[in-house]
Amino acid sequence: MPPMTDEQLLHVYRIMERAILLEQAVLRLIEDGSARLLLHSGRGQEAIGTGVCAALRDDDMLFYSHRGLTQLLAKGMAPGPLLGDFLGRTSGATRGLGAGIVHAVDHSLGLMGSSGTLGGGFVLSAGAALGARRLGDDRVSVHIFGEGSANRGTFHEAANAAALWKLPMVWLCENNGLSVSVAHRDATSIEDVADRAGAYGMPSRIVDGQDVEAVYDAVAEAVARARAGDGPTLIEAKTLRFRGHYEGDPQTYRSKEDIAAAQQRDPVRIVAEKLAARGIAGDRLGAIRNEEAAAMEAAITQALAAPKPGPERIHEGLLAPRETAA
Amino acid sequence: MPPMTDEQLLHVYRIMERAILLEQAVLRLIEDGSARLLLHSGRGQEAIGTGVCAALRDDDMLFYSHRGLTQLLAKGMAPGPLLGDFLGRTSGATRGLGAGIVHAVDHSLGLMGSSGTLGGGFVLSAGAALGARRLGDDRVSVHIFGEGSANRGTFHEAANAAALWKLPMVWLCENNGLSVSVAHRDATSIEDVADRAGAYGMPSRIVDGQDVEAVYDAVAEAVARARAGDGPTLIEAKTLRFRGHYEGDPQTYRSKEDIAAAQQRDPVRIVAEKLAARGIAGDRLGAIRNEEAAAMEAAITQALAAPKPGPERIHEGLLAPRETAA
Amino acid sequence: MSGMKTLSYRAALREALIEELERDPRVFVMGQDAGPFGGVFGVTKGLTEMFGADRVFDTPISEALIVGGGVGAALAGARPVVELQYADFALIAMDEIVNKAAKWRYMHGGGQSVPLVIRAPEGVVGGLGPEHSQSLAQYFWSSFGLKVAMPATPADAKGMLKSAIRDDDPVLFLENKSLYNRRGPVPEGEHLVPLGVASTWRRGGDVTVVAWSRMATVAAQAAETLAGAGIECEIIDPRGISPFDLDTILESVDRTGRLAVVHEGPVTGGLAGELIAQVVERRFAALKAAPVRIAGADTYVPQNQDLEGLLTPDIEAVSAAITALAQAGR
Amino acid sequence: MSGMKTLSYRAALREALIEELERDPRVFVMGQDAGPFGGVFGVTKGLTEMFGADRVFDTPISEALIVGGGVGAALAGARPVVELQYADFALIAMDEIVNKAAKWRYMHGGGQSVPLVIRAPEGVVGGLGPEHSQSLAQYFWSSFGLKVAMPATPADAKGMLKSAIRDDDPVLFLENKSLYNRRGPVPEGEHLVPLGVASTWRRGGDVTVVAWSRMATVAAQAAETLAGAGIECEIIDPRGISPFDLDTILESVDRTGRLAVVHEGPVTGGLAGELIAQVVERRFAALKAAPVRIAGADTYVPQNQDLEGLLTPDIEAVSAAITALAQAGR
Ligand SMILES: Cc1ncc(C[n+]2csc(CCOP(=O)(O)OP(=O)(O)O)c2C)c(N)n1
Ligand SMILES: Cc1ncc(C[n+]2csc(CCOP(=O)(O)OP(=O)(O)O)c2C)c(N)n1
Ligand SMILES: [Mg+2]
Ligand SMILES: [Mg+2]
Repeated sequence: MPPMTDEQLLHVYRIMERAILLEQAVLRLIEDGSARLLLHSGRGQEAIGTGVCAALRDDDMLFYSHRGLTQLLAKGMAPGPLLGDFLGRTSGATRGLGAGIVHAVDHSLGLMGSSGTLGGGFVLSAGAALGARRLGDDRVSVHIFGEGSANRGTFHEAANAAALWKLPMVWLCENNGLSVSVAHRDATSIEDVADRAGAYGMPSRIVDGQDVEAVYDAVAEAVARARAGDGPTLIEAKTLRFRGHYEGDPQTYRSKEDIAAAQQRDPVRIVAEKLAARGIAGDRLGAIRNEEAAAMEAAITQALAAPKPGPERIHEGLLAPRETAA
Repeated sequence: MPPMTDEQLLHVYRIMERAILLEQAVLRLIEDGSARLLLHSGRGQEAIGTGVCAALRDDDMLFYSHRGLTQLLAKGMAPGPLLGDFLGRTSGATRGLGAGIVHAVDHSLGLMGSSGTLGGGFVLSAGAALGARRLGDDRVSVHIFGEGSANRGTFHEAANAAALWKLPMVWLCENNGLSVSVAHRDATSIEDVADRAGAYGMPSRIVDGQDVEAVYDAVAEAVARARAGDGPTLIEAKTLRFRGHYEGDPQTYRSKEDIAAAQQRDPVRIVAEKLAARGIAGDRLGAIRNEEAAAMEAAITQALAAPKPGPERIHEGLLAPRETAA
Repeated sequence: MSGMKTLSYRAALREALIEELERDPRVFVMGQDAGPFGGVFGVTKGLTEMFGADRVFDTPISEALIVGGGVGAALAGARPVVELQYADFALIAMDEIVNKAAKWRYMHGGGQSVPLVIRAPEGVVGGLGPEHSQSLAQYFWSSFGLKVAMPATPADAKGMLKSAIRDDDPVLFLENKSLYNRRGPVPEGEHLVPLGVASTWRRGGDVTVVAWSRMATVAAQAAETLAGAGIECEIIDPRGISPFDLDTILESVDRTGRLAVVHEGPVTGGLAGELIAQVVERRFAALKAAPVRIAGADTYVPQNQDLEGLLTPDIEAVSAAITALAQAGR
Repeated sequence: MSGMKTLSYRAALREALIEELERDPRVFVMGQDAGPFGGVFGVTKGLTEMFGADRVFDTPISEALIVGGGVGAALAGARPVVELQYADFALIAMDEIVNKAAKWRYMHGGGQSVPLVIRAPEGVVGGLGPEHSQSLAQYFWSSFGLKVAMPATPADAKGMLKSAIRDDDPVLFLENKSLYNRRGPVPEGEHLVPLGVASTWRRGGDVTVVAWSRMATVAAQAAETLAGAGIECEIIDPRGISPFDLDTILESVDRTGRLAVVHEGPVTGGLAGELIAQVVERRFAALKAAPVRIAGADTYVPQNQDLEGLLTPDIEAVSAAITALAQAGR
């Protein structure tokens, strides 16, 4: 695979800044009482969503995770509808059902949704790959999930079927070493989730999840393989969760030192350094950051101005709209 | 592990003859209208149940399969209660609930039962191993299952936990190459189910499932490891299903030649040859066969004489008996 | 529509699959032994040969994948028809049915369709025991995004399965194992039966009898006997539970003032409880006697077929209960 | 029994676990984050430290293993208390609950006990959305070998959990997330509350109000208001659904002739339908008006907490419905 272009890397930088700004905005909105929600921060894991999506076409299908804000933005979702969800406004992606974990769908962006019961995404993403094949198109189905979720039985059922049927599918495991409070080694019998792939005859790769280029390379290769009809790949990105499982998590299970150490490997800083090494001036990044900050403020103002849904909203969207009589 | 003694091998021969006689008896009872049931013949797979149980203590716990007649007999169940079940008599192991697939429990024999939804046994057997450890005893938990069932998600969840917790557990996969009509290669993405074990850091072994000594050796080793606290093992026994999935199966999915070829590797003949090679006279085997045949006839007569349950039976045994007031 | 032909319930289902596979290339069929073998109940017999192994194929023993994979394929734009070998296995894929298929549209804002059909054979027959004999529709009363269809005749089997495949919402399609060999008239040519419209099998002014699936036939047979004894039953087959055609039932109860509800599966926690609550809530004054539940015994289904026969009410039991109801509260 | 102390529902549950872990070495506790972290709702806080990591420990995210492993451990003779992080995940382990835990004894002839407790926090609170807010007891009406307990007070939480752990049958123990911080009196010393015995919170002759779990408190508060308006409610908390103490409810309905049923979770397919059917079947003549269901909206629970608040009836809604019932059919 050709390495990422400067343009791609700049875009990644932009999305990362956007994601961080959005998270910060949400934390502020929680603090000032405008938003009531449970946020699962993705801080520290921004290289994954961005790296994955840089390797995808718009129409490739993404089943994102509960820690998926960066993933949504990287796949093309605008902050506006996400803010609308966080604030429970009709301008939200779910038209006011609101969200701590946004369940956005946008077919034009290949955003397929997210399963709240972890592990649901394994069978769904395999199925979407099967569906694409049935329709005769060459979309690839991608699922991003945590290492803890990989212990659900659905992993096994979907991995076997995907390998058996050579489905156009890429799985990306964000191994941040924790599922809520439980350390990876206390929940999983082997160190590398990637090593589970061999049991299905599925290729796998381990990458540095803090390094967007490493993620991109592995995903681009896997996507090419999938699109060529050569079947699924499991990629494990070793990453770090900077914050609590959810905002408010006391994190009694890890030390301040551990947290501080984790935060040393900031994917945003790493991208900035890469760009600098490529000779891209720091003020270009500053400009991007400023643009994004301004856009975010505008999006927040807009979202806050959007109407809240009426009580009827809870009954809408259960079923397909009735066909009008012929 | 020391090889099987002559006595052990003679006992295996006896159990195999018993199992075959019992199956034949059931087929006859179906034909003459005395029994109405769906039988999943274990013909061809007798070396597995016998080999496994020869390596177990009475109190080791067995979760047997739907093709488990030999397994039940080998663990010590008498034909009488099984016939009682087949015939729907109160003398049956389930006191008249009857059975095509007998769901017998006997704690003194370590018979734990069988899950009708395939794959249920993975989590149950892991749990039983966990339970034994909690109670501080050194029982080993064993589960026998088909290769098709190994594609249930419960395999994954239980394998991970068992390896993680080093549970005293042995899994034996009877790979007869078929799940109902579906060939192993059309359902499973790799050839050897044993290769799934590595994904959990679990040791595994492949054995000739027609050769009782091979099965015994592998299981004895695995049981010793489990009992020593060194964790679970997955053993795959390559075997052959001589008959249809159930009696009445048209077997449109395999040729007469395939069936005939499979039947060449008869585990009973193989044991008889082993015994002959050890210098054990053929008339000793003949005597065993005659003893077993006579005992089986007696058991059938007895079972047929046993009463059928009354309609109240369907309401019995849902809950623990009420404690008598203090 | 020209005339009628006679088909078994099994053949009617198979015809529906063939017609929809022909009509819409997005449709595919998968399940355990659903490929070349044709399904353990023979519904998909010959379909792999007709449509190829990429349209009709076997799956591993992986019920979560069968249903969840079906949901995923539907999200991608295909129209999967997946088969659970026994309806009991819905319990293995319960998260996929209840939390994925039924909720995906709602929880993602309302715009995302899940055009999935889950075929699942249910019911008490053949000594299959407690884990292969359940009737489970009652588990899905509150799975609001999910439709639940339960055809009782060959014509309905065909027409409802075709409607289910064309529906943009997920449909749990519960076939009754005892009905597969049942033969009946099916209209020639294109035949669609809308989901969620009750079918009134018989008119009568004395007792409203609501009966699903196989029990509709049993109730209809009881009604013949009862007519001889001067009791006129109105037999209504709701054809499923979602959408639920309560109006047809209420209209009938308005005339009869008496309601009997008949189904397989246990009384307690069964389908009837919810229906009775709905009717009582709306027609308390119209009722002349307490509604009656005529359903399975409150226990599990043994493999012993003599005992199995005790599990579900037969024509005599249904007739007796309806007779008592007809006389009650006079 | 000496006096009373005040405990939160959470602390009461924790005390029950501590006492039973101390009493019986066969007891162990496992669940996601149930070890050192103490559970996401804090119920097992400090227990690993007290009893060691082989008595109270974390599990992988493997709900089938958590429940099925619990069944297996119980079969081996241990007495596991397993925790599902949210009751919603019962749907992932449905086969293990319905087909294994509940049926194992029956389908293996009746002699094999499954002394398992499955703790599962349920209910609508905190913006957790459609897959983390369900109330699921109604799924288990026909899981006959399974007991289903739903404590509504700290005292019941403690006493029922202790009984559940000592019970030889599997118990699904549904805790209500909204109640964890609720404080109330708990008897000092050994305190056991038998499973399946209803608790009458308040006596009254006008309306029988059956309410489970959190809604029992809401109903009791409504009853205070209504008493001021001259309507005397009898509040009955069935404390679960299995065993089910119908007699206490029937005896009350005999006196009041009016029945309101209150619960979280949707009306349709919810707990009330079955109960109403059971009462109507037996007490049609005694009823002066149609029984009323006061329950959750027939939809899924959104994450938006403003909308979430619309899902379950509040004191006003309960009062209004009971007032209407008290006046109906006069
Ligand atoms: C089936 C299921 N079990 C448990 C949960 C509760 N839960 C939500 S997030 C989480 C931790 C997930 O860990 P991991 O998969 O490693 O992802 P991470 O949070 O680290 O990104 C848990 C246990 C759930 N949502 N679904
Ligand atoms: C969960 C589940 N799915 C499907 C079935 C139906 N079924 C019964 S036996 C069988 C085939 C099992 O194949 P395998 O595990 O290889 O065992 P074998 O019959 O070959 O011994 C199937 C699909 C079942 N009982 N449980
Ligand atoms: Mg993690
Ligand atoms: Mg097999």
